[in-house]
Amino acid sequence: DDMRIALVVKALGIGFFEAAAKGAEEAAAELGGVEVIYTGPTDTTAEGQIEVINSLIAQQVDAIAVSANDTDALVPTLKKAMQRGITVISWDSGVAEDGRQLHLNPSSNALIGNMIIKLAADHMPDGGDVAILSATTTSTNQNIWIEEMNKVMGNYPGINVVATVYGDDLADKSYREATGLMQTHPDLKAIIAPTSVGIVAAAQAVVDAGKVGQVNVTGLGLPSEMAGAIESGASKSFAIWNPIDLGYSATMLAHALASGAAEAAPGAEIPMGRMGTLTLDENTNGAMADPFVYDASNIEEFKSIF
Amino acid sequence: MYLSPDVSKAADALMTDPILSLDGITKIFPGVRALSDVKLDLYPGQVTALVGENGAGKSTIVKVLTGIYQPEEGTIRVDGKETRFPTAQHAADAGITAIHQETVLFDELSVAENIYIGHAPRGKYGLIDTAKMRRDAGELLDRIGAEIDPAVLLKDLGIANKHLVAISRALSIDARVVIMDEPTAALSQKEIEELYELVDRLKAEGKAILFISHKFDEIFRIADRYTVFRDGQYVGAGAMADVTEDDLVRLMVGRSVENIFPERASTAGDEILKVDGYCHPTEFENISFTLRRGEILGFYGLVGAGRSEVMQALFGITKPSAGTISVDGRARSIRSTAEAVEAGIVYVPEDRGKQGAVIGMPIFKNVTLPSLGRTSRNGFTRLAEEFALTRKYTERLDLRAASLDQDVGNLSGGNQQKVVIAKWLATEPKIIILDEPTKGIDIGSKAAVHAFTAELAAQGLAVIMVSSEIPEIVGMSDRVIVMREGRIVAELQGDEVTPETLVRHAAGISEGKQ
Amino acid sequence: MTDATHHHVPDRLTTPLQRTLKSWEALLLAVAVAIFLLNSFASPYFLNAWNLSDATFNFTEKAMIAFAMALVIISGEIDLSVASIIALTSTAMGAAAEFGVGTPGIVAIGLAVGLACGAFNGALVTGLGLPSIVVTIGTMSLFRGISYIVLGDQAFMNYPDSFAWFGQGYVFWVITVELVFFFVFAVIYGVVLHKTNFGRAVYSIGNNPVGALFSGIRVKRVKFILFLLTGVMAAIASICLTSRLGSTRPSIAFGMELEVVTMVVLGGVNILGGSGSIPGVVIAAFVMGLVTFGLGLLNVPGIVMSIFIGLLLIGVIALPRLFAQIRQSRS
Amino acid sequence: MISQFLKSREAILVAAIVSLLALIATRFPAFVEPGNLVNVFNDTSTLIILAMGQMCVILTRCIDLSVAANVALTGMVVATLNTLMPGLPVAAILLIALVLGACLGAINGLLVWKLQIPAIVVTLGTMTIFRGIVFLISDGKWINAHEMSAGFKDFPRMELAGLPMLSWFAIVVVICFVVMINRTPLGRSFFAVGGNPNAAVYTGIDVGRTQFLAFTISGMMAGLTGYLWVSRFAVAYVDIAGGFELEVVAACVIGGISIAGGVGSVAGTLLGALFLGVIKNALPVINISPFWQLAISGSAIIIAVAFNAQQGRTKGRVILKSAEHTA
Ligand SMILES: Nc1ncnc2c1ncn2[C@@H]1O[C@H](COP(=O)(O)OP(=O)(O)OP(=O)(O)O)[C@@H](O)[C@H]1O
Ligand SMILES: Nc1ncnc2c1ncn2[C@@H]1O[C@H](COP(=O)(O)OP(=O)(O)OP(=O)(O)O)[C@@H](O)[C@H]1O
Ligand SMILES: [Mg+2]
Ligand SMILES: [Mg+2]
Repeated sequence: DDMRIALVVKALGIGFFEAAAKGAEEAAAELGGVEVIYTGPTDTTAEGQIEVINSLIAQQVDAIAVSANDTDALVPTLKKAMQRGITVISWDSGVAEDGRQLHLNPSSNALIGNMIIKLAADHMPDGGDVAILSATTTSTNQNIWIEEMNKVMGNYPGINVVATVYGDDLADKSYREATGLMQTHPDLKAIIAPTSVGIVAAAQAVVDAGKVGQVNVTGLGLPSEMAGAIESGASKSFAIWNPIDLGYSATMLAHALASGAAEAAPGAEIPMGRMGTLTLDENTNGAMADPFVYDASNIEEFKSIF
Repeated sequence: MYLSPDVSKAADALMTDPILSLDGITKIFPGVRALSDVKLDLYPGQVTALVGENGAGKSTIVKVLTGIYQPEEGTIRVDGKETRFPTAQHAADAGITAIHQETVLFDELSVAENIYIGHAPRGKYGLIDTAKMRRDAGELLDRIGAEIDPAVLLKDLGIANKHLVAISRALSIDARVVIMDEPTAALSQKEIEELYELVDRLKAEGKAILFISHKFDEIFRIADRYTVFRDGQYVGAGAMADVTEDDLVRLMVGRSVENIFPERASTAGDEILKVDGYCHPTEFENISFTLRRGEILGFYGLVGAGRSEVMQALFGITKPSAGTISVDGRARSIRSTAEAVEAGIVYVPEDRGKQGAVIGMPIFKNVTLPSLGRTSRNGFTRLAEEFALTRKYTERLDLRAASLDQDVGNLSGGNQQKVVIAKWLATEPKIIILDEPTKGIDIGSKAAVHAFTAELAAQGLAVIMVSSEIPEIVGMSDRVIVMREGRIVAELQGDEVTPETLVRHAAGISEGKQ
Repeated sequence: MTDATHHHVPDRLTTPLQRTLKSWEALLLAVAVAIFLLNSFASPYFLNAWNLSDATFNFTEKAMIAFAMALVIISGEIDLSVASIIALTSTAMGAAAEFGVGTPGIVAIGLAVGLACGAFNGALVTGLGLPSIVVTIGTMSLFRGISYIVLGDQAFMNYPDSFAWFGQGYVFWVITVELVFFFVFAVIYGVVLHKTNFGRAVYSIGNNPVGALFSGIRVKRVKFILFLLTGVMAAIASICLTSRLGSTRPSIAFGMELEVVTMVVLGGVNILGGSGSIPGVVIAAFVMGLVTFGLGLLNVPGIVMSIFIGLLLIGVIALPRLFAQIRQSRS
Repeated sequence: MISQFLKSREAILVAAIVSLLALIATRFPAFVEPGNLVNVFNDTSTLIILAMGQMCVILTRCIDLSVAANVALTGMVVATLNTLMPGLPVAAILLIALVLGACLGAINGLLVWKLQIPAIVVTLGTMTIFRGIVFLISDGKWINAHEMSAGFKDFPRMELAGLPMLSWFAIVVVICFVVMINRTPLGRSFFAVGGNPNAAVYTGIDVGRTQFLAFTISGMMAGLTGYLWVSRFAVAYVDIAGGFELEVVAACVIGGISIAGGVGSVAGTLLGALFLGVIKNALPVINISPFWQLAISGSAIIIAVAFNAQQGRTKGRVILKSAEHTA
């Protein structure tokens, strides 16, 4: 029988996760004898993910790799999965330690926190006001990155974070929030949106407000979705790690654990095929690679890939 | 019956051809054969009275005629040509218009719109020409002598004026056949007289008129011909001049109805209810009266005098702003209907469909609703007890129904009224308030209600009977209170209770002017 | 009238069996059985006690609210704020847990907050006479809004271990605590609605509120109690759900109100009030649970499942009417 | 006439909106600058258009919970069409959106008309079905700005006399509805059907058919909004306008449309939508924590409705002559 690995995402239909699924298929093909079940709720809720996970438990899949909508709420269900002998890892957006065997960070959180503020600062030689447009209030990874960013703010004198708003990963809400930011803070120089939905909406809002060149939108986004914003100048640059690689690595890790080839313990080194190895820290977290920066110079090349 | 020479005029009428002629009409509702194989002819320039008991199918044939119901069988001929009326619009186009038994008006639309909805005059681009509509409506209202501004919203009118709007609406269609289903039920005497004049005018214009009423004086006053239905069947027709009231009643009921008002000796006992100084900010003020066991206390007044409002306050529906009430010598505060029932006061409302019966629930559940405490144990219902209690009281009232599990909504008005009365008798009340108990009820059931009311009083129940019908008030009451504009204006007893005094007090005409 | 010949009026024209066979519940039960069979064929994992046990979580919490909601809807009202009551009670319980309150205290606080929310709705509807659909659209935002004010982007998760019993515990073998709750409440609500005076009052109010008032029913009091009951049932569902998730975020149970209403309507309750039954709602809960679980086993996305639920909702009501119309037009 | 207006629900709403604006201005003066008010109106345009359609439905004693799903479905279809045929002119897109939206509305209407299923049940069902179909045709994938043609995206933003096209759409729709509601037999029959359905039958109005038309109109407005929404936010996906149906209903109710049918006005609906629009746009700019927004808009709905009900309360009949002056 094929080994069945379920890739559970925050919500179906988001470009970032679609790309990750491609990576997972790539890994499955490379490994052989692996079936990838790409699934998730249709809106970004913990309850929806729990229902999905329950049906995966019922199907007795071999491994679940989840990007969580809620750090804590999934824990009891995932614990049950592990009790029934299913390998559970989280990737992208993590689950609390009890609820998984390891967590694969797309990159080190500290690095991302620093990256997003640096991208803004690079285009603000004289300093000024920036605001943050996040996803939902419960998004684990966004919250961590913003926290990490705040830690390093001292390195960027003259730059003030004047507000944090939440667009709930809904295009229209993010748009309205971004518009609101520009009104409340007429001197705003940049909007940092560490979410692929928010960054696109914010760029559109800047274009519609006629503030291209005045307000720079940056953060984390997908080249395919951000190509227009780079072109219009609403965004000078943004970053993202490669979601294909992320899906690929998550699948490799899940396979390694489920097949018994590796064990998730602090300090363990687990191979991830073409992505090298993952080294786990004391909380069984590991980071994949550094985010990559996209701007006018390279967007054309990547926009058709993911 | 033979035709005497002096009614040859009536015989002549038979010679003209009917404008509208129905034949073999059958209409079936689930479980009810509302009409079976009935016929009806309407002649130009004549008023045909359609009479029959409640549920005889009068309103049903009106609805067949106006395209609201489709008959299962039968033919409709207009000027001898067979037609069908799939919708109300088709009937209107054929020149048939009706004042229906229910008010068929719209509170949120203006008077003019109410008159013209469905056939409003159009102006530029096919849009409604509001100005013209108001002018035309004004003219129509003038024609029937109604002083109503066509631009106001209907909800701002009183009930009588609403009825006048309904009449204007019927006239707004250039019709050859005008149907009136109990048009005088809500009108005052003066308005009724104006309606008679209108009917005469329409007759003179050569229109055929179908007039439905339970009031015999009215029928004999204006009708030229009659048709009688009984239990959904045609039982006879002819010229009014050839029949007496007794003949008609016999046709309607299948037997003669002897004495409408039962002979009764006054059985009044101890005082059971005392109302002192009841007031309400807008509806009534300073209402004080007493009621004794075994007494029938009549409440008379013109429609809109506020009698129902006082009764509803006694029953806990509205809260009085001042005043006290005591039952059996004990002061009570009645803040809800449940407390009224506990105190032994029950109310049979005027509006049967809305307030009286819970349409959608079966008969037995309606009857036991206020008596659940009696038929249940520890709050749990017991069906056997419910059926037994229901049977006890509905049999006393001779209810006609397919089963006790039948939805009250499928009963005729008279039978619904019986369910409501049974419901209250089952609570074994001390005081029963009957608000227009025979309104819209046929002559046979009416006599039954009167007999029953008398029986209740004889058994020691105190009865308050609100009625706008003078014969009923005079014939039934031991004592009469007259109300006008929210106040008690007279209390009459014995020989003082005459139609003249009642009208004088109710209308506020002073002795001298009379 | 004592002399008139009495027409005999029978109690009933149909037997209980006839009524049962013709009922909505019978139709729905047939649907449920069909879905069960289809599922057994479609997936090898379906007929497994543990899996079926897990599947009950798909509906137990919603169904508990649906019982109370059924009464509210039968009385002619509706409560769209139930999911938000879950959020607010969960937040209150989470806060209590942060302060180290034990499980009994947490449960008591949850119930009290649910009761308060229900009382607030009930007071607006019966006291001010506002339409419940509008009031509860408002409180839907308000209750969840308060939860957001308290929690913001934080979560409460310091629940005592014993609190996990409600949503994660098993009473016996695969029988979960929630499933037992579900059946207990099904029986309680079934008896209350169908066998008590209170239930009769609820029906009468739904059929004709004015007529009920004029029959001596305390209409406002009954409606107020019904809103209290939905508040309490939402609190109980909140206890179960919070316990199952082990944490509280303000977005908890988002959008659940419409699923609850769907369950009630699918159960044959007339959305306009006046008719419906608890057995119907129980079967509807199983139907919805079986559909989502069965499709879940086939990894069908949730939104596609909702197409099935939507079709089921309309289809189950539409098809009998369609057939009746066709039959009528033939004869 | 004037005193009548001053006592009307519309006047009170105007007063509420003005005082709301004044209050906001004390904290954030720039909000009431004309340019920003134009933005607020523009942002509220979609709500206004949907509320107009919903108003017709509610007037006939129904409710349409499927409008937001209709927006998503129509939006996804036109966005997909645009990606497949970038050359398709906006006029054609608009026509398709209107027709498709109307067809979806007509499905609701037919179920209500021909099978007499309560509207809330029908639209609860179609709301999930429509969204599901969006998922099926898009395979769950988003259509992003860069996949849409410039013409498609730019149209609602085009300015005419200082106002974006989106706002003009709202204005034209409102004018059409004023005429339709007040001066056409159909418009008046909405009131008749909702106010007294039994009586409507007697006057030759087909209740079911009128409700069907109301749903079709509501659907058509949702279709129009579908295009406007997708092009304005330059994105189409399954969840767009999620939960918006309740906001649309709230706008109607705040505007004095009685949920029991038969009562209401276009002006009231417009003001109800603007009231919500002002709140929604103001909260983010006056530095109210985002976590307070939900509770505030919920309270606003409750207060507005309580106020409305107090206003429209039937005072009981006035029988006493002495009471007539005070009443
Ligand atoms: N929509 C309906 N569904 C079922 N039965 C009906 C319906 N309408 C009328 N009926 C029944 O048809 C019969 C005739 O009713 P109809 O209203 O025509 O009586 P009516 O002669 O007008 O009586 P009334 O004098 O009380 O107005 C009654 O038995 C009534 O219960
Ligand atoms: N303006 C109105 N619009 C609609 N219905 C009305 C209006 N006024 C009265 N009615 C209804 O007409 C019926 C009879 O008239 P009404 O109740 O006014 O008399 P009343 O005030 O009770 O006085 P009384 O009982 O002395 O006739 C009642 O059913 C009442 O509800
Ligand atoms: Mg009649
Ligand atoms: Mg009266």
